[in-house]
Formats: sequence, C-alpha cells, structure tokens
Amino acid sequence: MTELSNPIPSKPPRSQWLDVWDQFKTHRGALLGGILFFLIVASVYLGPFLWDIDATHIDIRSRNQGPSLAHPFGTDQLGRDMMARMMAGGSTSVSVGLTAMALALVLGSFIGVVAGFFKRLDGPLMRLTDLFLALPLLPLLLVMMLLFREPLNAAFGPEQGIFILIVCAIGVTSWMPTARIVRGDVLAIKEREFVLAARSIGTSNSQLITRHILPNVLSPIMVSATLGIATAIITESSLSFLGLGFPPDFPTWGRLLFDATDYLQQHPERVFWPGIAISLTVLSVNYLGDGLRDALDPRIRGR
Amino acid sequence: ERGSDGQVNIIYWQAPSIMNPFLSGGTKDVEAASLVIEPLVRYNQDGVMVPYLAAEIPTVENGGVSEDLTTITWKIAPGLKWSDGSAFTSADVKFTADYCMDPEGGCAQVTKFEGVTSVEALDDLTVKVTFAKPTPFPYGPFVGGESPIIQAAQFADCMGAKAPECTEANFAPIGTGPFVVDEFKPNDVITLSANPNYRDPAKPAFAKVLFKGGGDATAAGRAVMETGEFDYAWNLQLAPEVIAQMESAGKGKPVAGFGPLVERIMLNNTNPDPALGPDERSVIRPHPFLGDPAVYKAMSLAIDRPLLVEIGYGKAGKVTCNWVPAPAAVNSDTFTCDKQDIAAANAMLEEAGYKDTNGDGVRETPDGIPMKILYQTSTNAVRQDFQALIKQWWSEIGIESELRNLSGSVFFGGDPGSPDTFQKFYADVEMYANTFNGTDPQSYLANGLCDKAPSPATQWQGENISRFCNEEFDKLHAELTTTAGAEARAEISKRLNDIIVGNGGMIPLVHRGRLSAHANSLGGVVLNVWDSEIWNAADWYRIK
Amino acid sequence: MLDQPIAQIKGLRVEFQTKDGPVVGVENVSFDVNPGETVCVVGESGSGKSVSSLSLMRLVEFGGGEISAGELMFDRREGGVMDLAKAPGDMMKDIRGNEIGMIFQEPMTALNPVFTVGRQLTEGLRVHKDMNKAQAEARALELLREVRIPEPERRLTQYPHELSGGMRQRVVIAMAMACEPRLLIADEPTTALDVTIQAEILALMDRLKRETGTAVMFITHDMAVVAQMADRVVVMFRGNKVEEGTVEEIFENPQHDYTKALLAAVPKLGEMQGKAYPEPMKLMGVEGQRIEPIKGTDEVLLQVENLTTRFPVKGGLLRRTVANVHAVEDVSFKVFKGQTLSLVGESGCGKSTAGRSLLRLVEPLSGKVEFEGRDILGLNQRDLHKARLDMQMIFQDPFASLNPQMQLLDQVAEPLRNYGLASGSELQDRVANLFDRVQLPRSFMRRYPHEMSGGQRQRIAIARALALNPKLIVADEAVSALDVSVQAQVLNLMMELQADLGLSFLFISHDMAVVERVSHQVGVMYLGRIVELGPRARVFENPQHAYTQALMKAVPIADPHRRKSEKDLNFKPIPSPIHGLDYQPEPSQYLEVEPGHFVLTTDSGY
Amino acid sequence: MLTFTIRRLILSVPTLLFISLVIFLLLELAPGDPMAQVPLTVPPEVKEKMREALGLGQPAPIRFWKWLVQFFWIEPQVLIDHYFGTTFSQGDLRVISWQTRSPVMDIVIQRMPQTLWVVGTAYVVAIFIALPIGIYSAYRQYSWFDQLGTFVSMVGFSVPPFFSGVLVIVIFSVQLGWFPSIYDTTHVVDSWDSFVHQLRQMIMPVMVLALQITAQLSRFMRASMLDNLNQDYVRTARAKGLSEYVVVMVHVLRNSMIPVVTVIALGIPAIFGGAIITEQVFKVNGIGQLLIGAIQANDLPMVQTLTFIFAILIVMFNLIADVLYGILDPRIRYD
Ligand SMILES: Nc1ncnc2c1ncn2[C@@H]1O[C@H](COP(=O)(O)OP(=O)(O)OP(=O)(O)O)[C@@H](O)[C@H]1O
Ligand SMILES: Nc1ncnc2c1ncn2[C@@H]1O[C@H](COP(=O)(O)OP(=O)(O)OP(=O)(O)O)[C@@H](O)[C@H]1O
Ligand SMILES: [Mg+2]
Ligand SMILES: [Mg+2]
Repeated sequence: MTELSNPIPSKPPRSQWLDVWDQFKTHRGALLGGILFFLIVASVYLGPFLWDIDATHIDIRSRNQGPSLAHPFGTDQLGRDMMARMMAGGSTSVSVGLTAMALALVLGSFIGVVAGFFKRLDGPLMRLTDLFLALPLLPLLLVMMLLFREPLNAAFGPEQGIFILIVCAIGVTSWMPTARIVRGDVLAIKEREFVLAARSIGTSNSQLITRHILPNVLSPIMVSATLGIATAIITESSLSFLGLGFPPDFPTWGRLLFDATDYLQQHPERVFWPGIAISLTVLSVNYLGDGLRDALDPRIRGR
Repeated sequence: ERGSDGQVNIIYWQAPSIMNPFLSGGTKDVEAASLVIEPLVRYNQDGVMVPYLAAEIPTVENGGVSEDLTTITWKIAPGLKWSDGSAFTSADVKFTADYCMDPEGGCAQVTKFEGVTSVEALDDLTVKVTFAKPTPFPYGPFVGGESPIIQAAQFADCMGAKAPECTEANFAPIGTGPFVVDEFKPNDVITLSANPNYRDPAKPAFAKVLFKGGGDATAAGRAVMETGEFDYAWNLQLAPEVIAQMESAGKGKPVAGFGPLVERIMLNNTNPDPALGPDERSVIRPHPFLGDPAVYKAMSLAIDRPLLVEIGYGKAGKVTCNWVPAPAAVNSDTFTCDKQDIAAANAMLEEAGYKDTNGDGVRETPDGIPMKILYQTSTNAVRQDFQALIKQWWSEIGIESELRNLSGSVFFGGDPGSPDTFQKFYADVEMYANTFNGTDPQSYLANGLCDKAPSPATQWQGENISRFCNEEFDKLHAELTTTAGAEARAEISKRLNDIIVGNGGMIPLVHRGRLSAHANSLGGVVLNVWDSEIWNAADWYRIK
Repeated sequence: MLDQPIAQIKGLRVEFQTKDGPVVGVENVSFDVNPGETVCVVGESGSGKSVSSLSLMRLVEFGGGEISAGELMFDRREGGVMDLAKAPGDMMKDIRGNEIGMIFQEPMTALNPVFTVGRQLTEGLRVHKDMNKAQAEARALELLREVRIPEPERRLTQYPHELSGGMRQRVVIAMAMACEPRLLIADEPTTALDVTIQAEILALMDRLKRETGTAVMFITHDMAVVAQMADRVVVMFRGNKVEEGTVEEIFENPQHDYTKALLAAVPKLGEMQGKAYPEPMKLMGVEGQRIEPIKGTDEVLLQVENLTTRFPVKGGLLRRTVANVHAVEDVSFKVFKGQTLSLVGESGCGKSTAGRSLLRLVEPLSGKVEFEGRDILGLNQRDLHKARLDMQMIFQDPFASLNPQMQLLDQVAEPLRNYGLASGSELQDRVANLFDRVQLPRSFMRRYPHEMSGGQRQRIAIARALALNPKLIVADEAVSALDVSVQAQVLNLMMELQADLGLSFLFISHDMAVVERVSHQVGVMYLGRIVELGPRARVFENPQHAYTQALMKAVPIADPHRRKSEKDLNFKPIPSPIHGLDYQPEPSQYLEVEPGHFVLTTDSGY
Repeated sequence: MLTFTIRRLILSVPTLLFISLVIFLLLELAPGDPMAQVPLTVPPEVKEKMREALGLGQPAPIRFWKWLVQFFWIEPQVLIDHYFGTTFSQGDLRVISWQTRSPVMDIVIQRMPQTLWVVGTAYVVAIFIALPIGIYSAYRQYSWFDQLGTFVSMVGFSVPPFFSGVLVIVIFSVQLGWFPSIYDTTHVVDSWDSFVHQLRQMIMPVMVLALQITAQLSRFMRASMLDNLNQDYVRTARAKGLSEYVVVMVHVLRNSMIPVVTVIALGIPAIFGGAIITEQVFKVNGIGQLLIGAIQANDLPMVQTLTFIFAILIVMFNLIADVLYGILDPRIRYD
C-alpha cells in the first residue's frame, strides 16, 4: 500500500531562484528580450566610458554628417556626435522609463491593494483614481515645476532636480490603470480560502498583504510594469514635443526623435536611431516581462 | 476682376482666436482681421505711410497736424462703404476711439491712443484727435494694422465690460477691407469671401479665402512649398536647411522682410542670487560681474554671429550689434561685431582680473566668485541650438553657463506668482526677441528707462527687463519725446541705442526677419513687416 | 446486432506533450461498453479515467493530448462500426453530442456562464436534429421535465449561476441526453455535490438509463456510488486497467491489491454500529496498525451557547441592510477535550459559518463562545490573536486553502512566525517535525502546493493547524474533496493525532459515513439550527428528527445489493435563509429524548 | 442594477464637484498668464487692464463660484433655450473663453464633429482590427501569426505619434501626393466625391491613431481569450458537437468580450478628449488641439471647462463600464 499511496515521484528540492532561472531560460523570447535589454542598458550606461566624445560637445565644422568612422551614427545640426547623444539620451530615457514605471507601479499597486483589501477605503480610493484620470497632465506638470523645481534644484542640482520632477510627474499620472487592475485581482483573491486560512493562523493584515496577496497579483503587476516602461519613455518624448520635457542640452531619445523629425527628409538616419532604440527597448522589455511572469508563477514553472 | 480667381488658402500655424484686434493684440489675430477691417493709414513694405481710408496723410505742412503738435485732423476718403452697404463715416472713427479707450474694456491697443484727450467728429468725413501734450509723432490712433476702424452700428452695445459678450461681432466684424467673414471657427479656420462693397470694383481677385490655423511651422511650410495645398504660409521659423529642402520641391518660395525684431541676450544688471529675498533678488543689488564692461564685451566677442545666422535663420536673419536695427534711418553703425575672437575675449577678461585661480576651467572674479551664469530662454528649437552654441563659446572663455528653457506661455506670461517669467529675470542672462510696431521707436526706446524696471513694487510689470539704469539715457529719451522732425529723432534714437548696447544692457545677436512662403502660383505678394503681413491681400491674384 | 458492443476501447494509449517531455496519461486500456449497460470506471485521481473518456470523444486533443496507439471502435447509429481514433474532425462533430453524450465532473463550471440554460440546451438539438427554435425549445422543456427540474419553463430563461449545484448538474445531464445518444459518458457527475443531491442525481440517471436504453460509462472514485449504479466495473490504476468484472464480482471477490485497498478505504454507514467510541479504519497494506477506540475525556473545552450569525443583505440606494441571511440561528453545543463533535447537514445549512464564528473569522451577532472558560466573543483584537493559538482550522478545499505562490515550508512555518514562537534553525526543525508528524517526506518542504496531490495538501493544512499545538481544531469538510483512499489516510491521521495529543475536533461534514466513523458527538444542522444533537451512536441508530431520518436515507451504501431507488428519496427544497429585518426567529427549544440526545422542537422549516 | 447605477450617479456628484475644485486649484497654482500670447509690444499696464477685463482681479473663491454657477446653472439653460426656444438664459453670462471671448461651450460643440470623426473612427477601426488579431493570436498561441502580432503591436505601441504622423505625411503627402497633409475642417460631406475626399483626409490621422489603440486592445483581447479557452464550458460546448467556429466565436468570444468591452468603454472618454498630438500633427483642430491651445494660452475658463467635461466623461464611463460588466456578465449583481 505504501507504494500505492505515494505516487508522486520526489524530485530533489531545488532553490527557488534556480527554478525561476530554469523556467526563464526555456522561454526563448524572454531570453532574447533579456539579452537585448541588458545590451541596451549596458551600452547606454557603460558606452560613454568607451566612446569618449562628449554628447554636448559642439563641433560646428562637422555638422550634419552622415555615418562615418569618426561618427558612426553621424552628427546633428550643431555637429554633436549622434552616437554619444544616443547614449546620453538613452541613459536618461531608460532611467526615466525604469524609475517612472517603478513609481507608478508602487503607487498603483499600493492603492490597488489597499482599495481591494480594505472595503471601507475602496470607494474613496477609486474616486481618487477617477480624479487622477481626469487631471490634465500638462497643467499638473507646470504646477509641479513651479512648486518643486527650486527646492529640488537646491537639493539635487538642476539635472537631477528636473529628472526627479519629470519622473514624478509621469509616475503620478500613470498609476491608475495598475491600481484598477490590481484592485480587481485583490478583490477576487481576498475571497480565496487561503486568505481566510492565513487569518486563522494569526496572520496580521500587513503580513497578509505582503505574504499572500501581493505575490498572487504579481502577474498583472508585471504586465503593467512592462507596458509602464514603454509608456514612460513615450510620455517623456511627448513632453518634449509639447516643450515641457528635459532642458535642451539634456538629450533623451524622445527629444532626439522629436528634433530629428524636422530633418526627416534630409537626414533620415537621425530619426532612425532613436526610433529604433525606443522600439527595441519596448519590445525587449515586453518579452522580458512575459518570460518573468511565467517564471515567477510556480504553477507555470512546474509544468 | 473681382472674384475671378477662385479661392486662396492661407495657413497660419498659430490659429486666430478672434477677429477683433482690440481684444487680443496677438499678431495672428491682428493679421487675420486685416483682411476685413482697415485703419485710416497703413505702412507699406518700406515703412512709409499710405492712406487707406483717409484721403491723405495729415502733416504739419498740409495743416493736418497743428503747429503745437497737439491735434491731428483726419480727412476720410469720400464714398467709402462698409461691407453691409452702409456708409463709412467719421462717427465710426470716433466710436472706434471710444471703444478702445473705455477703461473697462481692456483694449489691447490702448497705447495707440496714449495721450489722446478727445476725438471729435467734425463732420461726416472729418475727425479731430486732440492730445494732452505736444506729440511729435501723432500717428498712433487709426494708423497701422493694430488700430483699424470698427463699425459703430455693429459694436454699439459692446462697450466696456460688455465687449466679450459680443461674440458675433468679434468673430465677424463688418469692415471695409477686401473680404467679409463667412464663418469663423475660433482657433481653427476662417472662411471669407470677397466684399461686394469693396472700394475698388476690380478687387479682390479671389472670391474666397480659406484661412487655416494650427499646427507647426514645418507643416505650414510643407503645405505651401511641398504639397501645394496652401498658397501662403506665415512666419516660417525653421532651420535654413529645412527651408531649402522645401523650396527645392518647387511648389512655392520663401520671402523675407526685415522689421525691427532683434534676438538678443539680456544681461541682468541686478543680482538674481536665489539666496536674496524676493524683495532683493533681481531688484536692487548690482550683478557681481555682469556689470563690468570687460565681461559683457568679452561675452559678446566670443559669439560667432554669422554662424548663428547661418544655423538659425539663414535668409531670415542678419548679424546686428544694435537694439534697434530698423528702420534703416535709426540703425546705428557705431559697433561692429561680426567677427568672433575668443583669444581677444580671453585676453580682455584676463586683463580685467578674471582668472581661473582654481584650475576648474571656470574663471573667478577678483573677489573669488566663480563666473557661473544661468542662461534662460523660451522653448524653441532655434533658441536651444543658440543656447548650446553660446554655452560652448562662453565656456571657451572660462564662463560656465547652466541652460534653462521655459515654456513660452510661462516665460512671456506676466504671472507675478511665477518665478519663471522673463520680467522677473531670476537668471543671469536671458534670450528672446522683441520688436515694436510701426516705424517710430520712441516708446520702444522707453524700455531702457530706469523707472520701467520690473520690481515687486510694480507687480513685476515693466519693460526694462535688464534693469538698465543710466541717467544720460533717461535725459536723452526725454529730449526725444519733444523732438519733431524725422531726422533729428533718428539721430537721438541711434544715440540711445548706443548707450544701452555699449553699457551692458544687452548683447544683440541677430536681426531677425519675417520669413513667409507663398505658392509660385500666387501673385501680388508683397511682404510687409511694418504692418499686417497680408496687408495687400486685395491685390493678390492667381498666376495662370 | 444487439450483442455487438457500442464502444470498444482497444489498447488505448494517450500522451501529453509537456515542457518536461511527453507524459503518458493512459498506457494500455481496453474495455467494452455494451448496449443498455452501465460500466463504472473507478480509480484514484489521476489514474486516467477522464483521459480515457475524453479520448472516446476525441476531446483530448484540445487539452494537448494525443492518441498515440489503440482503436476506439464505435457502433454508429447507422453505418456500422468505425474507429473513432481515425475519424475526421467533421465526422466527430456529428458524433459528439449526437451519438455520444458526455456529463462533466464540475457542474459549476461546465456550463457557459453567459448563456441561458435554454440556449445551451437547444444548441445541440439545432445542430444535430435540424430543429427550429420552437421545436428545440419544446424538446428542451421536455428534457428538463424528464430530469425533474421544478418550474422548467422558468429555468430555460435563467442563467447557470441562478441554479443550485444539483439543478445545474441536471441541466448538464439533460444536455447530454438531448439527442438521445447511444452512449452516455458521465465523468464523476456527483463528486462535487453533497449527499442529498448526489442521491437524487444517481437515481435520476438510473431511471433515464432504464427508460431510454442508453449505455452508460460512469466514471467515479466513490465505491458507494459504484455499488449503487454499476452493472460492470473497470478498475484503473496509474493509466492501466487492473481489473474488470461485474459489480458483484468486484465487491465480493476483488482480485487486484489496488481494488482491495480501494474497498477497504470506503467507510460504510453502519460499520460503527455497537461501538461507543470512534476508532481508526483498518487500511490495506499498513503494517502494525493500532486500532483502539479513542475515548477522550468529558471535560468541557468549548461551550457554545445561543450562537447566532447573520449576514446582512444590502440594497437600496444607500446600501442599507434590507434583509439578513440567518446563517446560524441560536446554536448551542459543547466540545469535550480529546473528543470530536461533528456537524452534519446539507450544503448551505450554516455549518461552515458556525465553525468560522467560533474563531471569529466571521463576527457572530450574538451568543456566547467559551473556550476554557474564556469568552472568545468579548476579546479585543490582541487577545483574540492570542486565543487563536489554541484554536485552529482546516479548510474544506486543500486546493484553495494553500497559497499557490508559497513554498510548503513557509506555509507551515507561517503560524510559528506570526506568533514569534521559533526562528532560524529551530523553526526549520519544528517544521520538519510537523512534516514527520503528518507523514510527509521532509524533501517536500521546498515544494509548491501544485506539486502535491490533494491528500498531501490536506496534510500540509493539518500540519499548519498543528504547528501551534492547538487544543481545538475546526475541521471544515477537511476530507470531502479527497479520494476515498486518501480520505481514509487523512481520517486515520486525524484520529491518531487525537489519540496522541488529546486534541478536540469540531468536524464539519456532509458525509454521514465519515461522520459516523470519527465522531463522539453529532449535531445535525438544518437551516442554521441544530435539529438534533447527541452521542454519535444514539443519533445514528435512533434518529428522531424527520430531517435526520431523510438524511440517513440518502447516503449511498457501498453494497450492490442495497441500492436505493428514486422513490425512497423525498427531499424538499431548502427554504431560503434570508429574512426581512423585522423577522424574529423563535428561540431553539430541545427535547431530551434520551440522556444527552436532544431533538429540536421549535419549527425548523423542514 | 438600477439602484447601483443611481447610487453611483448620486455619489458622482460630490466626486465631480471635488474634482472641479481640484482642477481649479491646480490651474490657479499653475504659473502662466493669459497675456503671454499678447506680443511684447503691448506694454504691461495695458496687459494689466486686459487681465482685469477678463475678471482676473477677483479673488479665487469668487471666480470658482462664478464658474460653478455658469457651468451648472447657466449653460444647461442655454441648452434648453437652444432646443425649446425659451429664454431662460437671457442676459446671463456664460463661461467665456479668454482667448476668443466667446462661450466655451459653443467652441466645444464646434470642435466635436471633427474630433468624433477622426478619433472616433480611429477607435472603431482599431477595434475592428484588434479584435480579430487578438482572437486569432490566442487561438493559435505561439504560432507565427501570434508572434508577428505581438511584434507589430509592440512596435506600434512604441512609436510616438509625432513621429509616425510626420512619417506618413512625408511618405503619402509629400512623396506620393496621395492624401492631403492638412485636415480641412470646413469640408462638408454632401456627395460621393466629397465623401471620398473626407476619407482621403481622414485616412492618415485615423491610421496613426488606430495603430496605437490596436496595439493595446489586441493584447487585451488575446489575454482574455486565453483565459477562457481553457475553461470547462468550452469542453462542454465541444462535447455537444458544435463546430470549432461556433465554439470559439460564440462561446469563448462572448465570455472574453466581457473584460474587453469594459476596457473599450473606459477608452471612450479619450475619444471625446481628442488626441492631442495627432490632432496637432494633422491639423485636425479637434478637442485635443483646443485643450493644448488653451493650456498654452492659459485660457483658464477653457481649460477648466474642458478638463471638467473630460472628468465627467471619465466618471460616467467608469460607471458605464461597471454597469456593462454587470449587464454582460449575468453572474455579477450589484445589490
Ligand atoms: N492536459 C493535460 N496535460 C498533461 N497531462 C495531463 C493532461 N490531462 C491529464 N493529464 C495527465 O493524465 C493522467 C490522467 O489524468 P485524468 O484526468 O484522466 O485522471 P482522472 O482519473 O480523471 O483523475 P480525477 O479523478 O482527478 O479526475 C494524469 O497523470 C494527468 O496528470
Ligand atoms: N460572507 C457571506 N455573506 C453572505 N452570506 C453568506 C456568507 N457566507 C455564507 N453565507 C450564507 O450563509 C448560509 C450558510 O453558509 P455556510 O457556508 O455556513 O453553509 P455550509 O453549511 O458550510 O455549506 P457547504 O456545505 O456548502 O459548505 C448560506 O446561505 C450562505 O449563502
Ligand atoms: Mg477526471
Ligand atoms: Mg461550508
């Protein structure tokens, strides 16, 4: 009977993260996406150490050049090296994407979880979400600039200051979809029996949220995260379009793309670089997210 | 022949929001309105006055202007009709003055009527304007596109506080111009058709006008020169390279004209240090180093103006060292500045005691303050390129600059609550362009007077942005206000210009022209920078 | 042609492609189904029962499976015998639902939630029988009458969620019967239902089979149900057929070890007759089993008096309470140290709510819960937290009550962490001991719930409940979702723990046979009240309340000679427990018919 | 359901009032001045006069109150007057734009057609493209079609419209000369030819917008279909002998559409809100362009009114989405 009653062949136990990695490896798209994203991040942050032309250095004699050995990506209308600018722009754009996404995610998940978990806060928080959905981004940004630019400048210097401002502005205006989705999931998960079970063994509310609720809403959060990076990069570029983004000597992919659209006919390669960089980042992050979501879910991982 | 040439399409990338220049003052609105309503006299492309609704231009010689320079009497050309068929009379002219001078109306053109004490209709065709004091240049009221005549009958109920409620009149004023409004879609599009009662029966050649607004300069240029969808595009502030590319498409061509518009760097003569309180910052204390002639001269010398012109404006720009480069009569030739000389600039600073003592590439003043400046301007592609270039040049002479660009709506807005307005000037230098209307610079030159400096006391209003203060200048300007005679006035104007430029009020960069484009098939376009750009739309025709 | 089997499965092998390579669902299975006969396929969970039946319908392909060998001969209504394993898709479409009908395991999810019952019923008819809408509806109505659904006209326009589980399962049956198939496959049609409804459904299927002459392939793991239904039995184990025979042969003379084990694991109602105390079951293949009665003590551990729990029904513009669900109404009982009190009753009668109210997982409205002399209902949050140290709960569904994202180690350790009882290596040790205690290998500690079988999961839940060394465990249908063999192991484990540690259980179940096996005291609940309460032997041998009597009758007995017929059963639909705000329920009054045996005299609604 | 709706409607009144207050305060705080558009040649004293004429001299609470009265009391009257020829609103001051000195609502109504035409069509087109793509991608998960769909939608999602817009203009207007680059808002559709012209001028902005919306919607649709394809009821449907088409397109689709429909409903306010950048690029001059123009000109009454209308739409469509959910999914009950 013992052999009959013990049908599951026991695998040797493995570390959780090794499992995650194993599953991740099997997802071809995710692996490719991950490698690509890593390459982008590496070239953007480490590239400047290898390519030592300053992104703001103006070499007026060699302006509007096409790709060449000296300037693999060509130069812009003031003779600045496009490759250096792409790297500099990338580090801003990727940082904005990551941090704004992280901010939106934290805010959205927090509000979503709290609204879903505490019935009493649900109504007010969801109306708050409505409010933020209704707020116009531009005036909000202007107000934030007005209120916080000086103190932030004083505390972090002008570049960091505006970076924080823009990241906050994007983060603060893009957490709502995440909150809605997370809330819906939390509402459903809260009714699952394991939550009641956890309560019966004396788990407090905060432990309940962090141990039981959050891991189970990870998958929608991951999806929001991947979309969030893309949205943040694109929002930043739209802000440049509307004249509210980073200062002009602070290149970002969005700004490079926007500046180059005027020269679309004369120097098409100039739109090509930032355009392809944004698209590749978004794509790689998307595949990466798909893979991570699968890898983090033990149910899928087990299959 | 009137109406024989079909439709003409005009695109303004800033859309007109109202057809009443008295309520807006925006160029786009004034120019759109100029198709419909007209002043008594316009300036032509050379800045010379030509009578439109007036029979002649009153002068002291012909007795139209009194000897003591306090009155001017306008004679209206006989037989003029409003587009609704009613007669144009002196009552309309008088009404226009009353309308604008109503204290509650918030008239944008009230400066045109500055010093006017009364406007009387002597008879149906004669109007007499009386000034409080001798006015050597009495051609403010009713002259130029900003001061057209509106119909008394139509606007009778729109005086003062009621002005904004007359939407219909504001959107479709009855005028004497070549066209009448069919439909006005604010901030979008205006459709007009030929005025059946226009004074010249052969004009206008076009039966219809489509006046589209919105978008951006690139798109407007493209629509005229590349796709040929539009016939006329206004104010194409684009990179010369882009303009050239568009022109090569062969459907249209750019035209340029030069008014007194100057792109300049204003130097803050006060100390903008944030550490100073709101009542002192950019108000009282002198700037730690910008006031030194060696500094501002070196800064000016480090700038390669021809390159700026080439990169930023091409055909639509000229190097200038003057604040008032036009009309030609008032353009001073005291300074030359078309050569960049970094070495000389460095030497100048070195000599004046500004040395890089700590080896960080930035000079320090003799008191040890590093020469770091904040350089702000409005958001605009060309300005940002200029900023980058100038920043680099200045860094070569050991002056480090931090760049900041601000949304135009904030920078040029006068909100006293905002720290980012150009009036507050919470920066060391700022770059923008300014100009004046008409051909007489007197009131423009007043922008250099000590008491026009913006300060908390004036709610930060005032046009003396650089807080320039010079006794000699003030005195000379007072003299100008009482001097008649074009030549003498021009002479004084030049001297005023030299004082301010020579004493660190500003660093002029580029004399900017207006660049517009018209389709090759559109004939009769004469670009006018002294009045409405489309002043002679009545003469336009289709080249067949 | 009558002697020709309707379906012959020959050497069936089904493989699934998974990420870890192919998995064999069914290895080599052959059996026949003859016309007019009921073949029961039994076996534990995962033995390949469903896969075999789905293969016959060629539905495994949609689940990622592939029929890699074997023949599936099917005798078509006209056109002779053909091999379904090779039939083209179009032909399968004609056969499915038309000549083979199928009833699925889960009545709750087998119906499309967004279409009305009528629509789902008529769909097949219109496809296969070329009926127009009116005809199909008429036929659907007839079908609903056949399966004895009350108010069939109204049901047609209702959505699945508006029906009770039993009604839904009847709809599924009606749907499968719609085109009068020659073969009806029923895949565990009653496993998810409670006794009373199960009894009804079984009787119904039996009748339908008799009336229409359809052959039935009945899949189950419940031997009692087999005894009730089968003509012939096929026993499956890990993808293989291990035994086949008539129902009498299988029950009276099982050959294979597995069959024997299966039969031994089935608790039979009446087995405990004459025994005063519960005792563990004798299981096959377990050496040196200690079978001793568990006496317990008569010290009162928990005393519940007049417990009432209501759920507000909100409505109206301002979300005010407009009515109450009287889930638990004036309930009193005692649990003695080291003993088990069972609560039985139909689904929805308030058993779970009563159990949860004790731990204040739902807040009771009024009453008194005294645990070791402390009033639980009066405690503040902090004291309640402490009190829960001594009272733990095991939940009905082992699949739902474990967090899918957490390793088992962490789940079992969680209560210890919550109370700060252990940390570091001590924590590890204690968890390891708990795993030993519930007889799980320590190597499972790093696994996730989905990597465990149902029985193993329930052991984890038990280990978690034991972690704090509680005095009372509320076991809310702790074994209902498990296979018989696993269920027996878990029951034995629980009783063993009771004997060793002197635990008390509040055992909630609807399975009378299980209750008989484990309890010292039994309370029968109906519509929120306890209608009968007393020592197990008395309640089972001398049921006094009409409801208790009806409940006893519904229990299927694992003996093919004691089948029940439809007319034995008379269940009234349960009245609604929802009452308006002004409804004042009468207090419960009991008559002590024997010492310690109480019967409700107040009107209970039955 | 009805009471749920009514309750939410009642609740939305204080919500909206609060939102309007927040918007007002936000705009109050924002730097910027309606006089920024006025040329520098106009001296400050005059600008100050003009500001006063706009009512900017009054304290903020009074201006807020005035706006509330104008928006909630006078504007509805104007609407009633318009339809029934009554004269309730005679002599009352409506919400007046600072830029155009004309009633804001008139301009909004004027802008509505082109916004709805372009953005609305884009939305509809996007839905019609996205749904089939999403359905088929899910049905054939991990097929090349699915992979391609993912790739294209991600690229579509990642190119900002200010770039894709200009790109299509350069290709289709400048190089090929097929479509006009500037949208003609005065164009009236009254014949087949004019309809064709309308199509020609709409096609580029619609496509640029639709690309973005499609990208997102098709992802949603795919995920939702995947959720449902593995449900038990699908097996039941197959067991009934229904064809694959009916199983997928009736049974699965109907269930998958529930979340997607609400997502679509939540996107509808954006249609009325216009597409700021795309409108700008193609000169459609709809609501989006109106808003951005008003923001740039600091036309506070206009911005306030527009954002508030937008807020109303968002609150309403959130409610509609919730109600739709309840209607489409018979399991959900709100009382
Ligand atoms: N879609 C699938 N993918 C992979 N393996 C599967 C799939 N479906 C079933 N299996 C495997 O096939 C085997 C038989 O499963 P089956 O569903 O037939 O069991 P069962 O006897 O019906 O069990 P239960 O009583 O739990 O319903 C199991 O080992 C299962 O893991
Ligand atoms: N949270 C709740 N809100 C409202 N009503 C509830 C809630 N929980 C239970 N009920 C209702 O209370 C009654 C008793 O439910 P309970 O879960 O206690 O029944 P049960 O006897 O455990 O049934 P089962 O055997 O199905 O588990 C039912 O009518 C149920 O619908
Ligand atoms: Mg099964
Ligand atoms: Mg229960």
